Amino acid sequence: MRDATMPATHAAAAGRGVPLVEMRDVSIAFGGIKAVDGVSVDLHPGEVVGLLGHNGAGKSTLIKILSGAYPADQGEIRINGETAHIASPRDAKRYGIETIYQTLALADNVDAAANIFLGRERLTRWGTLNDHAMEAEARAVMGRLNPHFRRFKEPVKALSGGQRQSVAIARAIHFNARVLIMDEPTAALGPAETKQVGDLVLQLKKEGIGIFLISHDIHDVFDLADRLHVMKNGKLVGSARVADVTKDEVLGMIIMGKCPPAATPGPGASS
Amino acid sequence: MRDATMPATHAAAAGRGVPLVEMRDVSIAFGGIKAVDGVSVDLHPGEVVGLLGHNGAGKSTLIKILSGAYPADQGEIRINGETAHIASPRDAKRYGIETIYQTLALADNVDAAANIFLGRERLTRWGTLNDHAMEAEARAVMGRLNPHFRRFKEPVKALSGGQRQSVAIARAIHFNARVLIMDEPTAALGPAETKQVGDLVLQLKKEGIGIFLISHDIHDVFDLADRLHVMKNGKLVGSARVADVTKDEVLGMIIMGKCPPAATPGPGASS
Amino acid sequence: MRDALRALELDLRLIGMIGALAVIWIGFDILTGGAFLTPRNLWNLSVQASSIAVMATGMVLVIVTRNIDLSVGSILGFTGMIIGVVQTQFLPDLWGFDHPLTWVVAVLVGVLVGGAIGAVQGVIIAVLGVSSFIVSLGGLLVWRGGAWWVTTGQTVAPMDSLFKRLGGGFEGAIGAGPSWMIGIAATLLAIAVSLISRRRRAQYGFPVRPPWAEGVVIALLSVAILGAVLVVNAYPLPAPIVRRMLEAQGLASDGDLPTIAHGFAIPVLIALAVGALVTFLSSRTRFGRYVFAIGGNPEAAELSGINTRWVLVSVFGLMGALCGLSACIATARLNAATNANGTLDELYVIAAAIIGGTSLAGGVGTIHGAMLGALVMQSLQSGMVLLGVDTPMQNIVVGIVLVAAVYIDTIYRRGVK
Amino acid sequence: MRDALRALELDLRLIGMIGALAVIWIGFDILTGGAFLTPRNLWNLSVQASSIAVMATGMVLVIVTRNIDLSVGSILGFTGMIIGVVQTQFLPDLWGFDHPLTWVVAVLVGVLVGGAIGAVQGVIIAVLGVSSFIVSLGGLLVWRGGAWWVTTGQTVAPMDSLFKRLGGGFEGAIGAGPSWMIGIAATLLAIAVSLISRRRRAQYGFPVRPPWAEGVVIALLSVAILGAVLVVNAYPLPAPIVRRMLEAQGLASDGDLPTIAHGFAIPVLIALAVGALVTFLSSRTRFGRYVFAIGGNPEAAELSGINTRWVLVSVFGLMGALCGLSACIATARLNAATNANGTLDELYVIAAAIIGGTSLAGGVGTIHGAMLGALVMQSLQSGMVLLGVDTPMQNIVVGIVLVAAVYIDTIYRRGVK
Amino acid sequence: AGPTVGVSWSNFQEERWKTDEAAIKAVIEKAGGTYVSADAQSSPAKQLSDIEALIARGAKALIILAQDSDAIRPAVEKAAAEGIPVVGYDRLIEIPSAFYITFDNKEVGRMQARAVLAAKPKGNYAFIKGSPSDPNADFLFAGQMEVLKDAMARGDIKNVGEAYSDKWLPANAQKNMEQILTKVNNKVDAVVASNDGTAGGAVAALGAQGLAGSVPVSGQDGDKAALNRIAQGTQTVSVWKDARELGRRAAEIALDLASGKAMKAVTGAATFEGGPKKQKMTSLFLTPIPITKDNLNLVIDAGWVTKDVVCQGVKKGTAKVCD
Ligand SMILES: Nc1ncnc2c1ncn2[C@@H]1O[C@H](COP(=O)(O)OP(=O)(O)OP(=O)(O)O)[C@@H](O)[C@H]1O
Ligand SMILES: Nc1ncnc2c1ncn2[C@@H]1O[C@H](COP(=O)(O)OP(=O)(O)OP(=O)(O)O)[C@@H](O)[C@H]1O
Ligand SMILES: O[C@@H]1[C@@H](O)[C@H](O)OC[C@H]1O
Ligand SMILES: [Mg+2]
Ligand SMILES: [Mg+2]
Repeated sequence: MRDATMPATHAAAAGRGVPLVEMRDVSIAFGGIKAVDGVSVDLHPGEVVGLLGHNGAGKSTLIKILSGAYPADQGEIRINGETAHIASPRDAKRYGIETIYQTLALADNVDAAANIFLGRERLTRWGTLNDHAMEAEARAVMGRLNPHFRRFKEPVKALSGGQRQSVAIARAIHFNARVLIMDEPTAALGPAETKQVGDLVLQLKKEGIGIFLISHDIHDVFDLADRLHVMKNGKLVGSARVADVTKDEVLGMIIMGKCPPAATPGPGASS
Repeated sequence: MRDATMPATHAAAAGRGVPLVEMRDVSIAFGGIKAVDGVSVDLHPGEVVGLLGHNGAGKSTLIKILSGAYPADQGEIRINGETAHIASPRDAKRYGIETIYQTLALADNVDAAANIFLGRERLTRWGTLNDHAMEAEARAVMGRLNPHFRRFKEPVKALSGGQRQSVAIARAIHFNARVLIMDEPTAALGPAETKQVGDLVLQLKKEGIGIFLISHDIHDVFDLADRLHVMKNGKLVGSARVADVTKDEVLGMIIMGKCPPAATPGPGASS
Repeated sequence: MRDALRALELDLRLIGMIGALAVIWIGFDILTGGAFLTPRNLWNLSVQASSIAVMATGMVLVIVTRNIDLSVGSILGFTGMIIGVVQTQFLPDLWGFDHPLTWVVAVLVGVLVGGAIGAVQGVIIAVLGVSSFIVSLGGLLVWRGGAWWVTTGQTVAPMDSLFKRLGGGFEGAIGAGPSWMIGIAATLLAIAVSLISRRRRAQYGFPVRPPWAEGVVIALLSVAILGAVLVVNAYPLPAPIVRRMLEAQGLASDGDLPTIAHGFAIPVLIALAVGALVTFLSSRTRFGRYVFAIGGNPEAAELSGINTRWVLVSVFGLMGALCGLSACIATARLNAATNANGTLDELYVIAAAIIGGTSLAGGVGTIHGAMLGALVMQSLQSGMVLLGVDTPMQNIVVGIVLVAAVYIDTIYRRGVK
Repeated sequence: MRDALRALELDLRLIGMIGALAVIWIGFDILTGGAFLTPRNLWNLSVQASSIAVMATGMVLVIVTRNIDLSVGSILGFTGMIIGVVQTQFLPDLWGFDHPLTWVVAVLVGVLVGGAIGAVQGVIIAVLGVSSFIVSLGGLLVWRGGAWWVTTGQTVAPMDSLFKRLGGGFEGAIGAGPSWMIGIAATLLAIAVSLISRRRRAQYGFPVRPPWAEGVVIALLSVAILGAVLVVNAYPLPAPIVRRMLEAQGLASDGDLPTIAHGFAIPVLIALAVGALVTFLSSRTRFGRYVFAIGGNPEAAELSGINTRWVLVSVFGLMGALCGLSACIATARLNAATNANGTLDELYVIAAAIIGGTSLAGGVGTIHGAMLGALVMQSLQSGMVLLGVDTPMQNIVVGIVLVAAVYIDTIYRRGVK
Repeated sequence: AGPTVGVSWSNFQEERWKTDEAAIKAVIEKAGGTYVSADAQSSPAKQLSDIEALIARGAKALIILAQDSDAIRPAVEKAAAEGIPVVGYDRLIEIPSAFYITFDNKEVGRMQARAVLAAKPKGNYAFIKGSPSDPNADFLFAGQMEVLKDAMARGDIKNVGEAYSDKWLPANAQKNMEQILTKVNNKVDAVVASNDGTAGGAVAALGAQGLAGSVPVSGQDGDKAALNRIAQGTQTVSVWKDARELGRRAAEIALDLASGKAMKAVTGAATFEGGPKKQKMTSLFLTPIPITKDNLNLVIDAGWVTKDVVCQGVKKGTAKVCD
């Protein structure tokens, strides 16, 4: 799409060059209540950035603005340094942004393969759906995420919570994203399945993809992320490199909004 | 309800007397595939029993049989040693069984208080809904679980993932259950909120309530549970006292179906 | 401004609908050269809308539970025939014509028969699990046939003289004095309810409206109620009727005739009472709570231990009973029971509910919205006749204005978010 | 037994419906003393059902997307009038009567006008966001008025002589030979598709039916298709017509007349072709995939990057185009365009879709089910006439049997889970 | 045994058809034949299917009350192809192979207008027309206009409002009448309503303004409730088409034709060329009778209705028959 503006090598991209994604001073309100209030976050290629905060802090709402699900009331989104206009999920996909939603956003009445390829179906040379090819690919990608999974002919409504989550993950990773947004991707996954996703994140990172990871599991975030942003009541408490802070400091940011010295404070930091 | 059959003291109940709940050789199939296949589990008063297994192992299906959501194809359920007939969720509630479903099972179009009291509304002396009393109680119980929560007038559809989960938890714990089923109760909760739920489990346990806890977080299960059952592909791998096994042994049970010597093997144990 | 509006905590959806209705009314008034916004026309409108409005309240509950009822017009037709036969053939055989209890028995029979029919359909839907579309389509056919069968197609007329009052007309108007009494009582009740609820919220320590906002809301309510009284009292009885009344009392009926006001029409009062009752049911009782919960998530409702079948049967039973009541209004108004009565009403009733903001997807809807929706539909139809447009052209214009009105409302709500 | 059935991988829902239809047919045949299951009655039935069946295929897609279209009967009426005027007034002025292209132009105009109307309604629904119930209720009024307006209510008749064939009748029956050819071609196609799909599944290493099961399925299909050919070819043209045909060819028409078979009726072939096309669209194309995804979860579909508005506009446009096509069948069959054409069709079309297993909650439905549903409705209606039930009782019995038939199907599906 | 005769009704909702049906059935059954019937519920398409089914049922003659006089053509042609005679009942089917028996609808309209004109020769007239989808509604209106056009040209009569009554529904007629009264502020001196059902709606609307009884109203069909209104004085006229006579004659003709009798040979048959297509039709016309307060005894004497039904609630001195 906009490949011309892409940095030539991942190495350069992972450096402190132009960020892959930059959200500046973004706000949105629902019926008078500010769910996201002047938040700025950024993401570089080949980087995993954790997004943390208490329940209802505004994490999902923030990333839904990036993925085109909600229009921001104010603020700017820049992709590779240029102002991006993301008015719909279609626009976001055009920028190479893929999202695993917390609510999964699956079409309950169709099967796993149909969900994985929704909007990007494989076609035969006559322009009809190539269901066989899609089923084969779906079997391959699901096999990596959830080896026990067999129920390829069932509508996803009939699947278990973790199986559904695996389908949602498969859908986001199977296409070449440049930015991957993962909103609580492992909440319903078992230990083995969770490990698979962790490995996957590290591999995608290596391929130069930028990843926003929302997770309540601080251990996970510390294992996988390079940097983190913490939100509280819709505002940014602060940002830090994972290497510079301790888990307890991060818990303090989440729960009390207290920004440790090693972090850059945001407008939501308690003083 | 059946208080006469209840053991007089919690101390006695927590002992190896008549189990509070016993599911014997329960099976259910969906369109030819056995989701639960001859599983037997039990629970004593004042005991927390963990239920573990890979995604799609059949945990949610098993406990939905106990909560009256699905009728078992075969098998028996005993409550306090007597055969129980649980044909609907109403029946289960009559036996004092409360459930936090993995899917939350909230009525999306009404507010938190209406959901918490659904089916058990507080009435005024004229028999009308006492919305004020319900809102006040809802504020109290939600305050304990999720102190940031303010959105009492919104339909729960507008809430964040964690806020919704808190509502589902509040609904199950606010009434005097004798058996509490928690299916991934903290999957969407932040660290502080998760800790609240942990404290709550320990307190309910002290009150003599029996709790089935389904969780993918082995650490949580080891922190809270007395015993655990592990399922694989619909069958029981084995049961063990938490004190008798290590986390790695349990992981082996979940992933490979290998039953360690300290556990009682079930029909699903690999040989 | 925006904040001030927010402090009033008004139902924005309601304001949008009242706005759309105002646009339609003023538009017709201009186009008819002032014939629309007269007390007489508004009085007629309210009477004409009342039978649909009564059924629309029940339809809201049906649709909220994700169901539909296509049989309402036919149930109205069938119970109407029964009511007609009861009061013109059965009861007179028993105790003669114009007995003071005839109308009471007729109404009871109508409501009970309607309720029984609705409940039977409800059982087939909720217990046997057949789609409500199919069951009520079957009902549409069965009860329309049944309406014919009661008297093998013959129109039954005229109705009992007291029963006739349920349909409005000058006998069915309560006059100026009682209208004032009802208006003032309603105003006081509204004030009392507002203040009591405010006090209770304050007791529990919940946020309340600022006092000025509470005052504005109460003032608006009072103006609306008392304004309605002024309108219905500004519509005088026509001269021939006044003359007849004077003659009946042995008074001279020539010279200057006194002005006697219509006041509220009984069918309108019935509709308002039903509206209040169903609003109460839906918002203040367990039953209403369950209706909405079932609409929001039927599985969750079942898992919460709600007896969803029983609730559904009750909803359809209530719908049927309301059809029976509407049948009373419709037959009394026509002063005849005909087997075609209520034909196509199902469309108008469902349309009224949906114009009023009820969603076919279930879980959302208000009673007052549906009653306003009935008024919107009726305003379009009678305005068109006042305009003197050809029937086929009428349909075209009604169709377009209907979509436009709902569109305006949609935009408005999107605007206020 | 159960395992064997499972190996066949038959659509259980379909079997349930065929079973219900069989019960109705056999029931009527016994009650009418063998008048129902005659080639003649079955041929009539299939022709009578075809106009509703064509529209029902589109209605499935509309309902699957959680919408509804109440305007189909009126669109049929309106486009029917346009088609009538085009072929009786406009085109004859241009190139005289009975021009060989008249029917082609008339059909194209009907389909395009219908499609345009549907698309406009679709835009109002999908882009402006007005509820489809309201928009299509508006459409019901507007286009019914429009149908009147085209000729100020006058019926247009007769139709072009070639166009007339689209409605069936003896001119619209293709005869024995062509019927056999179509039957054999369809059988070969069905076998080829089964085998190719089997091979592809095997290539990908997916499970396939055991060979014996594949054989049984192919055999069932062939028997069904060729059986239909046998039935339509067993219905001979009536003697006076055969005589007229012979006379037209200058042959002697007295003495023993030859037996000439009807064969398939053109409207039935149109309906089957539409059924095949819409089935293809809904199951083998992106468009169809998106229709179902929108029905399953509209938000998820939007989040997946599907242009849901465009899909909805297309669905309503297709629905409108199918109404235009049905208008051709209906006007050709009546050999007249009347402004009342299609009245109440919306109910029958929606009922056909729902009997066929389409859920008003969206996301679920099959085209062949809806076509069978149309056949069920039509069987009930004409069976009732054959039975000689009292005229007013006919509605009552149709209503009851309708509910009973759907109930049987419900139980059956619950039984097989 | 006699033949099977199939009757296709356009819509069984108005009160009169039950009487027509009983008359037809009686004749057929007396001749040892079988009566089979269908109700098209106002749908021309269903009527075509109905007739196909009646033929399949073995009908040897058909009596058709056409919903649409043009759209019925294929059905009649189908019958002709099978050699089955058709009697066009009440409404014109302009195909020479069908026998046409009716009361002239234009004449009905003329009678309605004449009776109203006699009661109110000058003033404001309102017209409550029939269903816009029933061609008879326009025939009736045309007949009414024929009678009134001179008075209208002179300016004696003014048309202050006209409206179709969708589906002939009395409730729709009532609403339309109310709106017309509102529009002209009750200045309506006479109402020409097209049948008894709609007349009932109009009278109810007039009654609410105290005008019932002082404003003449017309109707047709001799519905029982309407005859009672005539006795009460709230309706002026109901044009009575003795449906028993029409039904009896139609059934007899159908039986005759089924037994091979030629159409011309039917007693009383005449040739009629007055249809819109000017086709030569073999036909039989019955005369409708306008029933007013003064000749109510006709319907009672004919056994159409009993005196107590006509006179229920009638005050002494209002109508001769009831005193
Ligand atoms: N569509 C909506 N309408 C109204 N309020 C909303 C809507 N979506 C979110 N909110 C509110 O906005 C706030 C932020 O919600 P959000 O889902 O972003 O939280 P979160 O940080 O993702 O929480 P969690 O950890 O529980 O997922 C919450 O208070 C929520 O109730
Ligand atoms: N309603 C249903 N219809 C058909 N299959 C079902 C249904 N519910 C569950 N299943 C299947 O049964 C199996 C067990 O599902 P279940 O939800 O019990 O798993 P689980 O152990 O709770 O998994 P998770 O950890 O992912 O929640 C899965 O393979 C699932 O696909
Ligand atoms: O008799 C009338 C009939 O002629 C007309 O077609 O339909 C209405 C009836 O009242
Ligand atoms: Mg979230
Ligand atoms: Mg689970």
